[in-house]
Amino acid sequence: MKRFVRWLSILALTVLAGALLLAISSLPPAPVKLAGEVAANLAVSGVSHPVTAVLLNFRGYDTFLEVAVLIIALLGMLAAGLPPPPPTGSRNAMLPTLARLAVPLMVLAAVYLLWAGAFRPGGAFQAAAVLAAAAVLLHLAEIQGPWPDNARGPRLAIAGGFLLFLAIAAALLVNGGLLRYPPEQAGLNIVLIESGLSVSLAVNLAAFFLLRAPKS
Amino acid sequence: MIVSFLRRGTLFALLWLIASEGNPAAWPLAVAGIAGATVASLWLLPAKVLPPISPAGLARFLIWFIRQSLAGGVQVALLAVQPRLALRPALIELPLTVPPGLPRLLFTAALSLMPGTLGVRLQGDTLLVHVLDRQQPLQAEELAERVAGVFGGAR
Amino acid sequence: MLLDALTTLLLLAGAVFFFAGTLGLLRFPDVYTRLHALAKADNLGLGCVLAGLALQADSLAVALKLLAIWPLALIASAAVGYSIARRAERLGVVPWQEQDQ
Amino acid sequence: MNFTSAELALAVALFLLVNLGAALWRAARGPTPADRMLAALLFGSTGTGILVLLAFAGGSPALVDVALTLALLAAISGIAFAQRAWLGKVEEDDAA
Amino acid sequence: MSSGLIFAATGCLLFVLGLGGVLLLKALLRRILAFNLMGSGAFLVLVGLAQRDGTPDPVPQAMVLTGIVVAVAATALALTLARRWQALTGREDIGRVGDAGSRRRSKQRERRKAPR
Amino acid sequence: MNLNELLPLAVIASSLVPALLIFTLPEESVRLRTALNLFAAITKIILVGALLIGVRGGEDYAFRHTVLPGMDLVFKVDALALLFVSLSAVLWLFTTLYAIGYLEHAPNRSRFFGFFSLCVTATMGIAMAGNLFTFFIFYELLTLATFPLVVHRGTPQAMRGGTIYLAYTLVGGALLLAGIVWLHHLAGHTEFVQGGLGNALHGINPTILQAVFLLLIAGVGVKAAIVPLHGWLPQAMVAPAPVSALLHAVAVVKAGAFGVVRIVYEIYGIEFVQTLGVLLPLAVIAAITILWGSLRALFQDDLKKRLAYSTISQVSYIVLGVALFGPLGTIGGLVHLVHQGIMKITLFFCAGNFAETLGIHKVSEMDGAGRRMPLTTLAFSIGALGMMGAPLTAGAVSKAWLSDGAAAAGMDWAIWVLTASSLLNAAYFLPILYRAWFRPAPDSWPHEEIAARGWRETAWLLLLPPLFTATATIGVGIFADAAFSPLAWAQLIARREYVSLGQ
Amino acid sequence: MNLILDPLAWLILLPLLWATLAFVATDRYGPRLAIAGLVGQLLCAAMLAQDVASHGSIGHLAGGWAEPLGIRLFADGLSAVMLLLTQGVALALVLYARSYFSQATPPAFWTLTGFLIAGMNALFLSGDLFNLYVTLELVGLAAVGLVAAGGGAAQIAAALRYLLATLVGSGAYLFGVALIYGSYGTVSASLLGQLINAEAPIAVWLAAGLMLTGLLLKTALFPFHFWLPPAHGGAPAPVSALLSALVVKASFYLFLRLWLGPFAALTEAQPWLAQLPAALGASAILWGSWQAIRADRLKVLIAYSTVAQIGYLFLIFPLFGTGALALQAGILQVTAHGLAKAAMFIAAGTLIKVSGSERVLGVAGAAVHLPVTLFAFALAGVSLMGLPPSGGFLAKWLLIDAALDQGHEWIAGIAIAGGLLAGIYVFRVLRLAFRVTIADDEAAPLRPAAVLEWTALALAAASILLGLFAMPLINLLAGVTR
Ligand code: NA
Ligand code: NA
Repeated sequence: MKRFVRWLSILALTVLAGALLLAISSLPPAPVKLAGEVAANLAVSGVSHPVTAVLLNFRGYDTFLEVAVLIIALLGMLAAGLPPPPPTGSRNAMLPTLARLAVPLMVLAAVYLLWAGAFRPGGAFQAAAVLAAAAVLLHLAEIQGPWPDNARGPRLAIAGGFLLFLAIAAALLVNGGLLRYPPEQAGLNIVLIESGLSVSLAVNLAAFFLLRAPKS
Repeated sequence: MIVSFLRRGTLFALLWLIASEGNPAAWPLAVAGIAGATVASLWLLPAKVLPPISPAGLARFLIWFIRQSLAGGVQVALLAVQPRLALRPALIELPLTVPPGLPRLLFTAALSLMPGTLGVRLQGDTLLVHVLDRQQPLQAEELAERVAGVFGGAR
Repeated sequence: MLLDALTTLLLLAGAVFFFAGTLGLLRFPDVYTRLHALAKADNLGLGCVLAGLALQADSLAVALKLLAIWPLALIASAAVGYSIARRAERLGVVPWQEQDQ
Repeated sequence: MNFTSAELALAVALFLLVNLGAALWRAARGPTPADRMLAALLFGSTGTGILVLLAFAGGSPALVDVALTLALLAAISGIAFAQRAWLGKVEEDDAA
Repeated sequence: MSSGLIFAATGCLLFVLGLGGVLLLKALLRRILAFNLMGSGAFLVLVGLAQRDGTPDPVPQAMVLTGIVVAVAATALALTLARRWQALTGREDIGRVGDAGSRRRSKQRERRKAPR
Repeated sequence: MNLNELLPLAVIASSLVPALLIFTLPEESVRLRTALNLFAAITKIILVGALLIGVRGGEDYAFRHTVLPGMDLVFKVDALALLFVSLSAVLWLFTTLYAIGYLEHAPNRSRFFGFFSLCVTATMGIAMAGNLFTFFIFYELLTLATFPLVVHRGTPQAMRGGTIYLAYTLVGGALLLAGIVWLHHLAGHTEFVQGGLGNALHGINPTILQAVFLLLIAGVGVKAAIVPLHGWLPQAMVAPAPVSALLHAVAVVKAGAFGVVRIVYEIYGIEFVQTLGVLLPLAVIAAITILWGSLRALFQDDLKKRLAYSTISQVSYIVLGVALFGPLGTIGGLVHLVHQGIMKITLFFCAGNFAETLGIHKVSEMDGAGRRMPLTTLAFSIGALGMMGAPLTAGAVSKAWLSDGAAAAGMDWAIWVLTASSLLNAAYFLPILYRAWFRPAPDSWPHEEIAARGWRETAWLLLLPPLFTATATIGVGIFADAAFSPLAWAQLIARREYVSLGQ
Repeated sequence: MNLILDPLAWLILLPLLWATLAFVATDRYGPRLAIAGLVGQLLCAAMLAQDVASHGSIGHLAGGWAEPLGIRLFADGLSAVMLLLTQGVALALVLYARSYFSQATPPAFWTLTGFLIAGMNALFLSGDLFNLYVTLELVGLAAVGLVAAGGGAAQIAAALRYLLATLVGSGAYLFGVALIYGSYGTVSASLLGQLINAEAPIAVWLAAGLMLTGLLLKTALFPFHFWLPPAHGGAPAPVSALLSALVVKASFYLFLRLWLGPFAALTEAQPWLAQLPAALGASAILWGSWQAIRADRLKVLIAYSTVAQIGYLFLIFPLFGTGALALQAGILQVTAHGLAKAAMFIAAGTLIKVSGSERVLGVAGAAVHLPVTLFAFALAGVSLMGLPPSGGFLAKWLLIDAALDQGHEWIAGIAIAGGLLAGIYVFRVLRLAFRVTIADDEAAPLRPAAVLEWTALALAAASILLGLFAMPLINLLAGVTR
């Protein structure tokens, strides 16, 4: 019975795959083309890279909610109970030196990615990932200890970037819409939001690794 | 302090210039990034801890290292394509002569990229090394010398 | 023209070293020997590719950027390779010996 | 030679992709957890190579930044895995 | 066949593969990876189909970036839960549950395997 | 909102609000609760009195609140509604008095009186419902409000009785709901209209209308305890005596019977029911129920069980009256709605007194009870004689009109059924009276609670209600022709219902 | 209108704000933030409903960009009802939770609750298929976090199962969105409503199938219900209430929106399709009720009741004829069940807290010790059974009426049978409550805090009163276009 169900599932999945391939191979051209619209409005978006313009301006509201999703994932970990602190005494002798060498470079790389976001793919999330990696490296090298679950600093950092985003979104309601930047201030607003977010997201990502239950 | 700040700041600024391909846009962000990296660097690696680096020694090391690395790559490639695996691996305890910290890191990293050797564990003043061919001589002595050369000959 | 030829050569060499690395990974008998293959052959392959592409770069900055990736990749590779080897050793993975064959 | 460098770069990139696939199979097979971690190394070197080749072939220099980021993140995750994941019984016994 | 369409076709296959993985595999880690495969498939289709005529479209690219972050968040949560589950019970799978009877049995099993 | 809209709401509120207040009262506030209960019951009687005068004068009392598009909660006080409302309002007062005495020192009285008042509220809603939708709302509310009363004692038997009660009434409710929605779908509305929905039903497939009729009658038939839907009633006698009174006389079975009346006269219309060919089957089922109930009562030794089977039989008198085509039968059925209530509540009050005072639960334990409890036994005797149809009692009036109705409808067999039933009534009541009055008392009673002290055979709150209702049993028999008598009122209703037939 | 006070925007911003603040603040301030925020949100929802009632639907261009480039938020009567329900129920639950968790709040409870509500509000207000995906994940992950709260093995297992189910569901949805974007170049629901017709390419049909199936999985419609009982039955009572009353409704709402909006042309072209959700709904009613009748733990019983009650929601799909009955029936059921189920779960929470037993048998004697809570449970049960006067009754009435209208008598039969089955499992609990226990002689258990009892009663009473005062809701729905 179990095997029968298994094979039936595999058969169904195969059929699905076939149908999908067939469907996309015979797809007529799309009636709506957004690339042109993006290009037409790029000049007033505040950034020069179309993807960044979509991410932070045209569909900035998606990004706003996406940050909340990341925070929620961390909250889920807090709710489920933090893992115990890592065992000490299994120190990797190469790591401290490596970390001291690499972390400044990573900081530079993070800011660079943030900066590059205006012109090419990149931006707050990539910057945050690199910063978070730096924090993890420091932690693995035992230069940075684990964060206890009631640590205020990381929480403030995570909340801070998001609250900045939220405040800008709310303040812009004056213009008649969530996150509706006035064209001349769009660039500044986006840089502000991205800078705040990169710190907030970095701490958020690092927290998955560094937040640990207090030693019992 | 100020000197090392400026020195490292220049280094990071150079790196930024390379990365950004000289694009001057949004320079305040660039300044922030360079400053951030410099501060982080000074915090993590205070000037007094960092041994002085000899540019000439570094250059000599690099040329030698690229040659060694090429040899290492070729050796592994040959081993891999041989119909019969001609491996005689072993774990060897290697006493270390280079001082701890950056020199030792450079030594271990380079050793792993050179023909036939792979660092497995640093413990105290010895390095456990995995070799592909236990009959092949280790180049540890020479590597140690060249690493020492990078750090101003201090040994 | 000469640059193009050199690029071709370097890219092909890179491909060969990457291939050798993969072959080593698949054929070598234990994690330590596989680490040798990756740490050396793959990194050399990456170096060749980067050098080959740097020759084609439009500006010095771009070329330098490409070349700067290599030392970073090397350090990363050495650090990761070391960490893995160390982990394997701590997990009690005994190095393969030829009589095991 | 009647092909451009860009085409060659694309071809090499595809070749590396196949390589990566084959190598990932080994990484996935193990047998030891350490073997699995080799994937991090693979992404670091082969992945970076593929990305810079694609950047050149596709004329999108931005991919170089991506390559850089990938190399960095692959390294850190590799180290993190090696340090923290699969804390086998051996480790605990050692500590005891 | 344009490169966009190849992306999309690959995406379809990845999605189905991932779906099959989540449904049919046992080990939690594999199921989480399979979920990521599903996501990657969707992203490839999103980007690929939109540029099947050759012109790239930044809108789906941005959506993919958003989607990746969401997927990362979901994966992170899944991994923390899986790790917690393993720490509590020493098991790497949660099995499948039916209703009432079988559920009770699986609960007993869980209890048995839980560390005292 | 004018007074004519407000008055029906006030009738509802006069028991609903006290119910909610009583729920919140602490168990110890006996006096406050008693005061609240009595105040509410008397208020309701005053309100009903005002309505009686108004309706007789031709006043229209209606309240309408739209719940869904095309569906209204409607309270309409017509003569038929008032018949039931007055009965319940008056009997509520006596039952409340009785219950106060009966439950003295018993636990959980706040809960009991709360649900008790809620039951009465539901009954008022059923009586005043202006359409089937509203009827259904209160019909189901009645189920819910009576369940806690049935299981009030919390014993395993109570649980069992409650479960059976629920099973029957919930299924009945489901059938009724199906019928109502179906009808609503077919006719577009379910308003009660004198003479029936008429045109709205013409042109609809008769088979479907028969099916809907079956659903509706089955739905209300459960509460009316029509055979074979009667199984819950004998089981529910485990409830405390005031609850039995409520089930048998004030609310539940009456609600079912009342539903039959509404459905036959004001939904389908008596003439249309006749043409559909479902009137005769209804009469036959009623007849079967009458005989079956009486027959089963004969073999019960448990006093309350005997009374329960008696109810099954007696309530179907009402249904039979409805099913006799013509105004005479209608009058008989309607008047029996009231008369049966008065008589049956007397019997249950008395049964409760026997049980509470002497621990008598069985017919076979009744020997000599008449001498120990003469007043109670007297009241019981009057109730029983009424049930048998003895002259000068309420029962005599009902049976006379029913017989005349059967004769007028040309259904002579129904007269035989009535006669047979009367004989059976006598057969199961007379032995009880004989034992109580003429057999010597035993040395000791099964479980004597209150010792004989002078004339006082039991607590006066237990004694007064049956005495009053027994008096009423004779009163409505003797003064049947007085204004505002149940008979006069039933005649008024019949006149209005048959006005469309020109009779 | 003062733009900065736009209630639509604040319905999203406010919960995000207080959730984030609650993340930083200690547990001491969490409840205050939540209560203050929810009061504000309730006001916003009421204002929005008022606006919708007077102007029809209301749009809001996020970022100021019109469709198809930007994301258009919008509210019509349907969204307004969902928003009112969500804020109202959540406020009651938060008041309950503050007292329920007076000893120890599960970590991150307040902030997760805030994010969950923000996600639902954002979902109810979004008109963009991709943005809806983000909101779905927002809701799903927050709900999983709440299920995991406590961190015991049972909770983690339930959370993991729930997570995998919800991720597969949203994964299928996302893949469908990708196909849709590939086919039309836009993800705006309103534009797609115009673009999609009966001759749509296969990809669109597949997309619709994947998206709708994914949402069924998230809504836990039979046979995708497997994850629900452990998740809803194992979580702390306020969480169970949130999940059962509101969260499953969010994905149902989206299913309904897609069915009536972008995919209307498809479902109308192939009417038999509508039989599928209805058939599953019918199975859900029968199976869920049966399992509830068998359950031996009180909260599992209630969770299976949710499985059954979700079934009703899907009976409406073959009934979208010309009239508005089916939609009214569905939304009344959503509302009535939301109120009643929240009441029932928190009443059960109080019963369990006082009796100390998770079993159904633990209810014995509750009629004496916890009359208010039991009364709340009973009133909620009345609505679930579809007995009058209750919102559940009106929903059932409309459903049966619509079924007869459209000639689907079997649906009427299922609805009635489901009510009877509900009667069995509800009265299973209620009759136990009246059973006299030996504990009567012993000292009565401690009375719980009043707020625990009265919040449940308020919610239950609301589900009853809905049966008498449903016209405002019906009027709100009148403007919902198909
Ligand atoms: Na008649
Ligand atoms: Na049900």
